[in-house]
Amino acid sequence: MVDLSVDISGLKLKNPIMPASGTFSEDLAEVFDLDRLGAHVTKTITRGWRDGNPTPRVCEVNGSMLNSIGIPSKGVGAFIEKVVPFYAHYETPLVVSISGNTADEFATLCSEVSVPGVAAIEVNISCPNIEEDGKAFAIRPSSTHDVMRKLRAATDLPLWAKLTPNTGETSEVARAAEEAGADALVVANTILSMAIDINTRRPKLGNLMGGLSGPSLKPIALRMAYQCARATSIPVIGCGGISTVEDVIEYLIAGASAVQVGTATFIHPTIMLSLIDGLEDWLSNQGLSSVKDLIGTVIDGEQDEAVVFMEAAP
Amino acid sequence: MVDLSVDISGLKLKNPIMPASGTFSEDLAEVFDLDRLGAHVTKTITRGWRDGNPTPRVCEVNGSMLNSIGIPSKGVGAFIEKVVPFYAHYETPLVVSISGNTADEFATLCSEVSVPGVAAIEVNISCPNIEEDGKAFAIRPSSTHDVMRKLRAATDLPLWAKLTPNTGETSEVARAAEEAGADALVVANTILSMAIDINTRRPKLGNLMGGLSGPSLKPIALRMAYQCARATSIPVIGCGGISTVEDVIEYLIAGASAVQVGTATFIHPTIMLSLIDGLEDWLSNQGLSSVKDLIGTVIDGEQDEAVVFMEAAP
Amino acid sequence: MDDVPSIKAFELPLSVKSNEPVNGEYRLLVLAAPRDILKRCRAGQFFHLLCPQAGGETPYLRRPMSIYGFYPEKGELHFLYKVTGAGTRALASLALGDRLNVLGPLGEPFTIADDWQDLVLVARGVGLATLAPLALEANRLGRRLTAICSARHPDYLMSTDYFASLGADVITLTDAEGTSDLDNLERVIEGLVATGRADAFYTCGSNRMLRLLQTIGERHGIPGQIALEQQMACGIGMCHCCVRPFNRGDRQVHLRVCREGPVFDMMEAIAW
Amino acid sequence: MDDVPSIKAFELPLSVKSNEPVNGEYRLLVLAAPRDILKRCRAGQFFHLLCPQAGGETPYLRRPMSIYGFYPEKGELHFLYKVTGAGTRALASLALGDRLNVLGPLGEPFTIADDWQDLVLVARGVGLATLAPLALEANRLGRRLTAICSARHPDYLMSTDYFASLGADVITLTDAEGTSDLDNLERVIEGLVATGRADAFYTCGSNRMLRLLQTIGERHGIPGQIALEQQMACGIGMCHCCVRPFNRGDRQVHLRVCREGPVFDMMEAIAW
Ligand SMILES: Cc1cc2nc3c(=O)[nH]c(=O)nc-3n(C[C@H](O)[C@H](O)[C@H](O)COP(=O)(O)OP(=O)(O)OC[C@H]3O[C@@H](n4cnc5c(N)ncnc54)[C@H](O)[C@@H]3O)c2cc1C
Ligand SMILES: Cc1cc2nc3c(=O)[nH]c(=O)nc-3n(C[C@H](O)[C@H](O)[C@H](O)COP(=O)(O)OP(=O)(O)OC[C@H]3O[C@@H](n4cnc5c(N)ncnc54)[C@H](O)[C@@H]3O)c2cc1C
Ligand SMILES: Cc1cc2nc3c(=O)[nH]c(=O)nc-3n(C[C@H](O)[C@H](O)[C@H](O)COP(=O)(O)O)c2cc1C
Ligand SMILES: Cc1cc2nc3c(=O)[nH]c(=O)nc-3n(C[C@H](O)[C@H](O)[C@H](O)COP(=O)(O)O)c2cc1C
Ligand code: FES
Ligand code: FES
Repeated sequence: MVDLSVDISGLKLKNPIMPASGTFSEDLAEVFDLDRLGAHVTKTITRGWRDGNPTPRVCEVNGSMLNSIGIPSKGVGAFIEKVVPFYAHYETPLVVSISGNTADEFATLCSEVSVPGVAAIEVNISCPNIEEDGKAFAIRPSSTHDVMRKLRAATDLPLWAKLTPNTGETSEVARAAEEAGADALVVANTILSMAIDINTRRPKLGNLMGGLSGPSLKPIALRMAYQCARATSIPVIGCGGISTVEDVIEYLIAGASAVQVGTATFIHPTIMLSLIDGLEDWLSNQGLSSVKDLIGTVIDGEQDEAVVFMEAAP
Repeated sequence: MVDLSVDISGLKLKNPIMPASGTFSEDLAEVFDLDRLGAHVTKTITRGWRDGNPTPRVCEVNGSMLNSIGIPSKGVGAFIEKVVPFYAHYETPLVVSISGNTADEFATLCSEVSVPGVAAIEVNISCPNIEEDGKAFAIRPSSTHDVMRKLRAATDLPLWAKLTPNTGETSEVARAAEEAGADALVVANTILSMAIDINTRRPKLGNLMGGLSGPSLKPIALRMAYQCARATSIPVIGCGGISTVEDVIEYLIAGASAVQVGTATFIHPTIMLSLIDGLEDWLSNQGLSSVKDLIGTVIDGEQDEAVVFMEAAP
Repeated sequence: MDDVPSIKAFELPLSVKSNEPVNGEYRLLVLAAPRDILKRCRAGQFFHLLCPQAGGETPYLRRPMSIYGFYPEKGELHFLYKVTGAGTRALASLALGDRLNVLGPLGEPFTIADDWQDLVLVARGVGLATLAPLALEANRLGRRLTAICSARHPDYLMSTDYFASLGADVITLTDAEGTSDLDNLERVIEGLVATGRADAFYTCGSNRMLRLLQTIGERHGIPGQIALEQQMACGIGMCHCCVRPFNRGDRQVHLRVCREGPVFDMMEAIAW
Repeated sequence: MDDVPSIKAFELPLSVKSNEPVNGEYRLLVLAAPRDILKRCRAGQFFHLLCPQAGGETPYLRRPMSIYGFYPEKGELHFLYKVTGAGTRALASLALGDRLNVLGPLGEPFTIADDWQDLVLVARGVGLATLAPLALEANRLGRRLTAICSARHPDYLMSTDYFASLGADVITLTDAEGTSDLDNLERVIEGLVATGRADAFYTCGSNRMLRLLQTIGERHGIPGQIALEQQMACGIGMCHCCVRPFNRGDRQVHLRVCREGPVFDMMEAIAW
């Protein structure tokens, strides 16, 4: 018997596999028993109603995808009324992903969703916001610190900060989030990308640009997960391009305490179950009795800080 | 007859296809006639001797690759003595890529390589440097501006600034380079990434992390090329993941005036020739008489600046 | 644990029984499928197909494909498709015995209200794939069906025999014969309305047909349903990439084609 | 335009003549190749192979593979390989008539100095693939060759008949028989030295063998060459990923295995 459970700053998960925000919903309950997952993570919501971006909202790029869904949201009221009760049927803890255009609106929403039935709040500080000339909070350590302080003050629930790969300051942003009170880091969101249809000469996405997810993102997000695990002492939840059990293991070895699976669920809706089973088998074949014995075991020698925390390719 | 020639701020190239720095050398002359290329771009050199990074220096990731070659260099003396004369046998203009640990050393090298036989200087401001706590100059607009000013003062040759994707400020960095006197932008270098061998638990690269290149990089670099073309009025040279003629066309439509081909040459050493021929055929099938009629023809509607220059995925 | 949804969609590797061209443009893919899955299928629903690597191409996302036929007795699931890009090219490469990973059945099916006795189906091109199983259902329920099939050329008309064999009146209109223009279509449909043969319309795909049917529907108070297409990633409602706008009262709402659709109220649909 | 290098390496799609297992671990791949390319090949050189997509895997970089045999008369190019990962698994999937894109010939070959009359070749496992064509060359030049072939088990000894047919003295050492340990290898080689049968050594691959040969070489002033491996991207000298350190006088230099190698001076090589 392998122990798959992990502890994310006090929140115990029965296994380290959970969905990534925006790639999961109640609808998946029609495909498998959602109680097998380590956690449930909702699509990001905003306080008010939002429509999302123009279509087309997705396109394929070389074995991966771009999306510019935006954040269509029915608002916090509908969410608390309909979505939270749905997940009450499950034992798996519910993590609510939220976002806001300004730090204050964000914090208000944070306290509004701090209701029974919600186990943790994932704060999506990686989409463009209006206070910072369209930059995501998580692009800069200073804006990360500011918004996280307000969010921290707004709730007693565990706060997970979701970081962006669109930055040259990964470690500094991670430390800023930790200092301002984040309980865990989710690493990472999608990276801004583009594709053009050469026949029509139009962007393939209605919104011009969108986020790259899937296998192409993996080496980038894995590097960030490693750097964040080395830069802070809070748990890191790896996310980006995971589609095989080997990918899960790679993130755990790099220092992630758990992982989120996004795009791969679109390709194989039951993949999270295969990953849970595959991880258990692999650990047991390796003679490991707990997944915790794998986390952070990368052999990175005596690398100096300058290498670990570098931000451009050497 | 299709006119493939392009003009990069006064430097006329017979076609818009050239190699990317570090993925080309004199050795390729044993595979095809180098005079067919639009330009020759050397591996980055430094002033003094450098060994490069520990092996393994490359690994495969999902249909793309990571490298941490570092910048092994024989120094500027050997370069001027041996390499520059080699390229004198060709009509194709020679572009020399240089880098330095400090802005001053960089500028000194820049004036040292401003010799007859060199048509332009590509300044690789996208690798980690010591004055900026291991950040590349091109991560921040301010450090970009500082180093570019010194480089500008050091030479009368055309200066191409090579940008990094490891930033959350692409447009600002591009504008800083333009303001400080760059004649063109090369967009972009590799993005910092990592891969771990799950059996040995060691990083797959001797240097822990390295740069992602090849098809996975394309949507990211294409987005940056588009943003840079919109943000500045100097020519943009697209680079990242190009391996088909459709990729070349996509970059040109996005606003690039020429492109560099890197990793694809490792897979098909003669690919640049196929791209030149393929581009000519495609233009002629489209009834276009000049490649210039294709450049920047993306139909991006009336997008506002906030969308064009956004820096995180929506 | 009550109130938890039951399992309705299945990810299955099915084996190919045949995959033959139907005419120059379309192919019929027949898969062997478990009976209990086939029994769950309804006209208008779709499967989300994981196209294989083929010819150096690797389609990444799944491709949505309407159920063209489902036969629990024979254990067969049919798709009629047109080769348009990497995914459908890969489908065309499937040979007898190959496996294809499918996800489904998905989406909301067509419905036939109790008082809709005379159904009119208007389809063009690959839209027939989506509307064909409706004929079977109409036949099962003992409703009368007129199938108006439009195509570029008589050679490209498909399924007309199939419709006829299910007792439908078949009307064919083609560009080649100059009978497929909108004016003529309108005349044909008005003729059906006039003779009491149009309690409801079923259509899919074409913008111009939608507008025409909405006009005629409004004119005579005849309801209808339309099956719509949109690019899909997940196919099951999670990603919100497949939305389209609809008129609901005086508001516009965005609905997911994979979830609230692909079949929608014809009057609410917005031409594009 | 003089002084411009001539074209020496070619990117070619070659067709597969056969691809059969040689024993449990190795396979022999025979490609049909143009005569003028085969005439350029030399023992010790390699080709860089673009492995196909196979079984859902897509190897990306090319894989370097020593020339095991080149036969201009028959128009054949041979590779002997061991299946170890995605690339070689893909090679193993090649069937008669399939095309394989190869790049070559590449690298510096073995050399046989005029005064090296008695050559000693020491190889283990897949190293035989690299050293085998040297036997042909030695035969052509009328030199005497002793081939010391080491393997885990007599069943895994390859090419011994081939060496013998070229007039080589073949000495086999196996783990199973307990004859392949370093001490015994040293005794065997010292025996050859003592009888004047060792003017030069040729080896590849194994660290322990390299050390032993360097010791013996130094002891008796016998030169040698070694073929080395390193991960490669470009294979032609552009990327500098394939470097290894070598002793040159009192300096350490980094040389590219694909370009200055894969054959290096045995005494300069540094065990790893
Ligand atoms: C509910 C539904 C049912 C469908 N039923 C059928 C059918 O029975 N027969 C048939 O031939 N076609 C049908 N289509 C269209 C079919 O999905 C597309 O032709 C197919 O996805 C094209 O893929 P491709 O890779 O060949 O083309 P590409 O153009 O290369 O596809 C690129 C991307 O765009 C998407 N895409 C392209 N065209 C469409 C489209 N019309 N609708 C949705 N996504 C598209 C693809 O899925 C893919 O993600 C249906 C579409 C939907 C939404
Ligand atoms: C000059 C040269 C000649 C060679 N000749 C032969 C030969 O004749 N027969 C034979 O069986 N093998 C030979 N090898 C080794 C062969 O290249 C590797 O076994 C092969 O690349 C493994 O690829 P893979 O995808 O099967 O393995 P994987 O381990 O999945 O490969 C992953 C990556 O590592 C590289 N790699 C793995 N092992 C080696 C290695 N030993 N040397 C260089 N790169 C490696 C691969 O090329 C690939 O880029 C030679 C290597 C070199 C450098
Ligand atoms: C269609 C889609 C919608 C997404 N929506 C959100 C979102 O609302 N909030 C968020 O934080 N991340 C969102 N993401 C990002 C994912 O949560 C995840 O960070 C990213 O996709 C990388 O993981 P993957 O490669 O496993 O998909 C979305 C991703 C996709 C593909
Ligand atoms: C092996 C290798 C070495 C490289 N060396 C350099 C270099 O010395 N200087 C530089 O500016 N870019 C260097 N690059 C980056 C390339 O020039 C190019 O920006 C990048 O690879 C993206 O293009 P691609 O996807 O076409 O390879 C190197 C890339 C590779 C793969
Ligand atoms: S395709 Fe994902 S919601 Fe419809
Ligand atoms: S493999 Fe590129 S230099 Fe040797």
